[in-house]
Amino acid sequence: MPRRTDTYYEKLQRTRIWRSIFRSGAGYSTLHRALAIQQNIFLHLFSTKVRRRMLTFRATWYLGALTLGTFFILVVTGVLLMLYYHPSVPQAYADMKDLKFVVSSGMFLRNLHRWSAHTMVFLVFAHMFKVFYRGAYRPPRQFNWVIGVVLLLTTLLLSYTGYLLPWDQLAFWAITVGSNIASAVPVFGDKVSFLMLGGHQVNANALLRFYVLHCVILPLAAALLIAVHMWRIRKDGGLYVRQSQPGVESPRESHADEAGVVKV
Amino acid sequence: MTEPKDFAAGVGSDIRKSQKRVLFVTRRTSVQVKVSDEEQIQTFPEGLLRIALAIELLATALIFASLVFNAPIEGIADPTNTPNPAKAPWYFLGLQEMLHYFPPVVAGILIPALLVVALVVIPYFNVNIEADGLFLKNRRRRLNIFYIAALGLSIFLLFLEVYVALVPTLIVVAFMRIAASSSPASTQRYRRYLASKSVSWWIMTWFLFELIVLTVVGTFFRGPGWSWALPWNG
Amino acid sequence: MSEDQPRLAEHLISRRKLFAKLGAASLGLAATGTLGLTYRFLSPNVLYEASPIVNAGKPDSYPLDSVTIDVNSAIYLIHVQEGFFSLNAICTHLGCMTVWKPDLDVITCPCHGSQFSREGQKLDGPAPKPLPWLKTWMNDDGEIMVDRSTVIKPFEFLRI
Amino acid sequence: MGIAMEWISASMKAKLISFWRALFRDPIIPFGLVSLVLLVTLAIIPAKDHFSEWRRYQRQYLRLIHDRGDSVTLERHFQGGIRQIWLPELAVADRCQTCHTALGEASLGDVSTQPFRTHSVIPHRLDEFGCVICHRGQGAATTVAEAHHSTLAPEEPLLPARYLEASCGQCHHVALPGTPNLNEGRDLLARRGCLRCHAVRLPDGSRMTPTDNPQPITHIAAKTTREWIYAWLQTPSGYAASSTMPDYQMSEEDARDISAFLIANSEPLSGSSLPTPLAPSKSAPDTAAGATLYRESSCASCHAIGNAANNMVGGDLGQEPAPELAPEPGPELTRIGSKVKPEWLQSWLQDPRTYNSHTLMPRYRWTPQQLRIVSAYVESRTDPELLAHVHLQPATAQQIANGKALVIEYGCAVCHEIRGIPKPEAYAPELSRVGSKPLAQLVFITGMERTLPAYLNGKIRHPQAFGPGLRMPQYTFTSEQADALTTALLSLTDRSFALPSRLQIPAQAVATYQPAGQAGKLMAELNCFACHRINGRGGDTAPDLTWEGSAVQRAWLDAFLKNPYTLRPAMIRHMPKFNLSDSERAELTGYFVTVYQKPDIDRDSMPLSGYSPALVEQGRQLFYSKYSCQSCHMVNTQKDKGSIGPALTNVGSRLNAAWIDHWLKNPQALRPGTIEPNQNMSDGDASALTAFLMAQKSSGAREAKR
Repeated sequence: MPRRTDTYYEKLQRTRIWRSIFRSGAGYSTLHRALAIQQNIFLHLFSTKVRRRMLTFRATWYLGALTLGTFFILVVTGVLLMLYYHPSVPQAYADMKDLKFVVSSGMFLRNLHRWSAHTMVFLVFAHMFKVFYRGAYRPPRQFNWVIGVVLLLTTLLLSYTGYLLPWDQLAFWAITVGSNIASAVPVFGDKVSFLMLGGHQVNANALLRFYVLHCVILPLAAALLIAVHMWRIRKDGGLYVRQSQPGVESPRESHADEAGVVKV
Repeated sequence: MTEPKDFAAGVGSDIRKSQKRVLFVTRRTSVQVKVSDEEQIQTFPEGLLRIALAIELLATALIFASLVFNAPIEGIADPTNTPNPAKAPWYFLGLQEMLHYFPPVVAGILIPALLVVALVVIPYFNVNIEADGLFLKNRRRRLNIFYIAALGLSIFLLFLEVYVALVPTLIVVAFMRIAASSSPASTQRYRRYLASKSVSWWIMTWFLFELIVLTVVGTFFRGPGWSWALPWNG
Repeated sequence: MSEDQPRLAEHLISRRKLFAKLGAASLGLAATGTLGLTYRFLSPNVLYEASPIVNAGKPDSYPLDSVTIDVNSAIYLIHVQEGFFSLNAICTHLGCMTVWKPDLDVITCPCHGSQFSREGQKLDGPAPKPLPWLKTWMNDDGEIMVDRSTVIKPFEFLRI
Repeated sequence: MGIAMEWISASMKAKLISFWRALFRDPIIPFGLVSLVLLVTLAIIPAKDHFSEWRRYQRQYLRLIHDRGDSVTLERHFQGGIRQIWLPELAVADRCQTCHTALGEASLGDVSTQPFRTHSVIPHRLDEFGCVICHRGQGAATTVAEAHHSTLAPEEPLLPARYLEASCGQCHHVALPGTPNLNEGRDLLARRGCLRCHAVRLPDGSRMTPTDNPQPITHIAAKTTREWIYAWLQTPSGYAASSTMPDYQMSEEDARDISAFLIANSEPLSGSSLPTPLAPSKSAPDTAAGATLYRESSCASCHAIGNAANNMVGGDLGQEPAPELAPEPGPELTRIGSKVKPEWLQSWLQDPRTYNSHTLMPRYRWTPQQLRIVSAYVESRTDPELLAHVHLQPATAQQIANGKALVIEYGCAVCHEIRGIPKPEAYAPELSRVGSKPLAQLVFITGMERTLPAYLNGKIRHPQAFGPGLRMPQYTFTSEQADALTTALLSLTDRSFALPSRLQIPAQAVATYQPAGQAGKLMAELNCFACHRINGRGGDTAPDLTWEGSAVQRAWLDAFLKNPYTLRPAMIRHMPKFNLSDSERAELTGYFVTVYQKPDIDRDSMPLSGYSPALVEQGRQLFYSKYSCQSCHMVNTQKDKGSIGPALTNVGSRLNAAWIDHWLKNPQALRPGTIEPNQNMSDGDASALTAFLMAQKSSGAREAKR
């Protein structure tokens, strides 16, 4: 029976349509809140409960969460920017000018994309070091650490490929320098840069390849890895926090899962 | 006498009525009971709210930055006209700085590759997992190894005149020496701190230190022809 | 002191609700604002399109009783006794480019066989409307100009 | 104290504590606040967009036109938002009109505040060419700073107004009446030797060709002394103020060695072609006779001489830019006596071409006596000071060798023909696209304005200032000339090459008309083309002779060649007296009257004389009353004052009747651009006037007829 303090929101939550969409029922019980997480494809990457100490700022500085935030911003702004961008020479540069001068808020979105990208790179590094110094890489979280490293590389690649797209002097020479580094690989270095640029120097081919990498391949890879990364946080026993009294959480803790203890 | 079952099954139940746990206990392992008296909170809304809060703060900051500072846009790409200096994105400037000293194969490939490998393997070495203080166990031997490594590295850098990388190295080495000479039972806090640090900690710290120094130098203190320059008169 | 607690708790609860609402509301507003922003962003301020004004050249290049199609700008320029006029050559049915059949003296649409008279009136086929007449005038240099973007009433001829 | 204790009661304390805890244990409250801040921030974004510069200008404009009489029309014309001229073919996307809203509004002519001024009337349409093609700047930009001052390639800052003609030169490679600066600049490029070191390619693939005519120094030893060369190299202006030779600011050693090499390297004139040396005259040179002969031969037309007051006299022929084959002024003769050797001068005056096969100096047919007089007269122009202090030791082999090296280093052979020194290729940078050189590639002097025009101007005026080791020598340009040159250089842009060829108006090719046969040889020797134009070739300082055959009578032409005189009383300069032999004159006149005829004029359709007095009288009436020709022409030297057109005192024995008849009906048809007004004369009037004019015969002509 409806309570006195019912709001429209709560009434709405009890409609059949709502129930058909959100598998967790309405309500404020611990159970409902647990379900809200557990029954949601996105949120179920999190565990339903967290230790309070994990959420203190001291523990993680929220670096992972912030990185995720920048990633969201980048996806949104990136998609919008794509609508005014032609990956061709020299149109790409003209498009930058249009974004700057004639597209409403075009410059703002470009700025936001740019600064968020730099921030993300920085945050990823910071996140890695923080995790290391917290010792959170230790088993059972080894593999998640490895995924983290891969994500770091992916982020760098994303930023690097995006760097060429404006097709200005900055971009062109940064990429030229970079691709020359790649071509220094002992045996198949030239092949690498040849494949990377789709040619022997940075030109229209390279632009198109970097565009595809930047807008399709790498973001998908990143999204996938991020999902795994966060899912593993949960599966590896939640965020790691240094133990106040040693021994409570030992490396052996996770064997419970391996032994087949099923959390429903 | 029936064969004992491989496992005993609990009773299933409807989750919506009551929360129960089904526990499968195999013969191979014993049941573990985890003692965790920690205070826990619900991820929803409590935890998510904090995350949302953090992200909002960041977003606000970024939006302000984007309103104030414009992203750089140079002249159109011109293969015939190389700007001086031609710099990579800032996060590669450490790399470029090293390229200034070492052949591309070393600076561009070897070092990054080694870095990545090192990072990946960190959690797979017990020494890193146990993470005991570097000089707590058989001190003498480790100290010798440390001396050799430190000396070798320093000489190598000195020989190639990579002072930018040498200075941080020496500083870190100095601290390690202090750590070696201090016991975890020391009265001074920083000595206790240093003494407790593991080898991986030291390496990572050295790497972090180098990374920061090289990147800062490459970003702010390098002018035309990759010569020294000051940011304010550039 | 102890009897304070419930009052205080209630007090805090109400505060929580308030701020929760506040936060949720402002977030919602921000979201809508962003939508507006996006809309403005998505609608271009400059277009890279050919202008709808077409310069059809000197009248004397169109002999009397001639129907001339300019495929690039998709217009007919027609010279009849009463004067000049121009039609939009895009079929009003499904937007195919029509063609002029001099032998039959009709404009036909290859897609679904609509037929129009040279005045654009529909003779046959699925086309719902006649071909629209386009604004046509003479510029200072004595050249015929056609504005593809403005439709005029039929049978307004440009007399010279 | 006590009150304070009172104030902070226990319950209050508890409240505060719990509130504190609530704030920091419970994220709800910061969440609410931060969300608010975020909301505000997001609200700022569109606001920022709304207060952009161009919107502000458009609001200003609307306010400006609001309280004007014609505000209604103006407001109807006004289109808000970003306006763009898009011309893919020209790679133009100009948004200038977004702020410059009134470019086309003639009725706003009184508004002088930018960006609302109207554009001055120009022969091109804005929507066909856009703005940046002429004014440069960044058309895509919608902010004042970016649009006008951006220097990032490929954008360029606005072109200063005084160089604006350069923009016309991007398409118009032929001289326009409206672009004096550009035309002069181009002419200077060609005539001051710039093009000898710097190659300039034009969009149509052709090259700009130098029109100067530097001296070959193959036989220099025959002409002058090592001392003179030494002095000249160090400061050319010391010898001749009007010298076009640039100043290399050469050290004494360099001058010494180069002069040594040039003398040693010079080959003697081949004996066969050498003119016969004259026996030295015993009598003292006759200065008066010299002056007369000098004037008769109108040497001053080409050669300047500094007079006592140190002003240049003469040499004005070729000062005014001629389209092509512009005759340079001949070398200044103020101190010629201190330069050339007398025997050389005589042989030169006899036949210049034996020394320099392609000189512009005509070959005068002087008698030995006249030669002596002229050469003596010229020789007397000396400056004892010039070489007084030059004392050179005999050249050593080492000096000569060094001199050769220096000659190659200085690139002397770029202009001068020197034995054994090949003409260096691409001695200086090509300038085909110098007009859009990115600033990044320029090396500025500290303290100079960092713009391309400033750079070019500086380079032209003080090349040496741009650092040692630069090979460009110091020229003597006035600041106007420097500006003109800068304009010409600024017209050589990348855009000029990128523009569609249909817009390119190529410079007319240099006419290579060459008259045939003996007459042709003669005309080459006399260098008629220096002043006269025939079939499009030649200078424009004297009448065009293309149809001379139809115009004049043979007898008169013969007489004129024998003894030229000025037809136009107003003109100082006149045709030189070449002292042609009878046979040569016959050759020339014959060639002229037969070859240079206008096909549609039949010379013999009208008689030269024998018109009825009545008709002549009628003509006189027309001449004096109806058309009042006397205002420009004189028939009767006593009565008439007209001195603009040629004198007609003996026109009857000069021109052909048919020609006069045609001329009267439509002068411009016979000589395009002549100032004679076209009166659309009726045939009657024309024939009457012709009759009258044909009656004007001179005694001199009659003699010639006999």
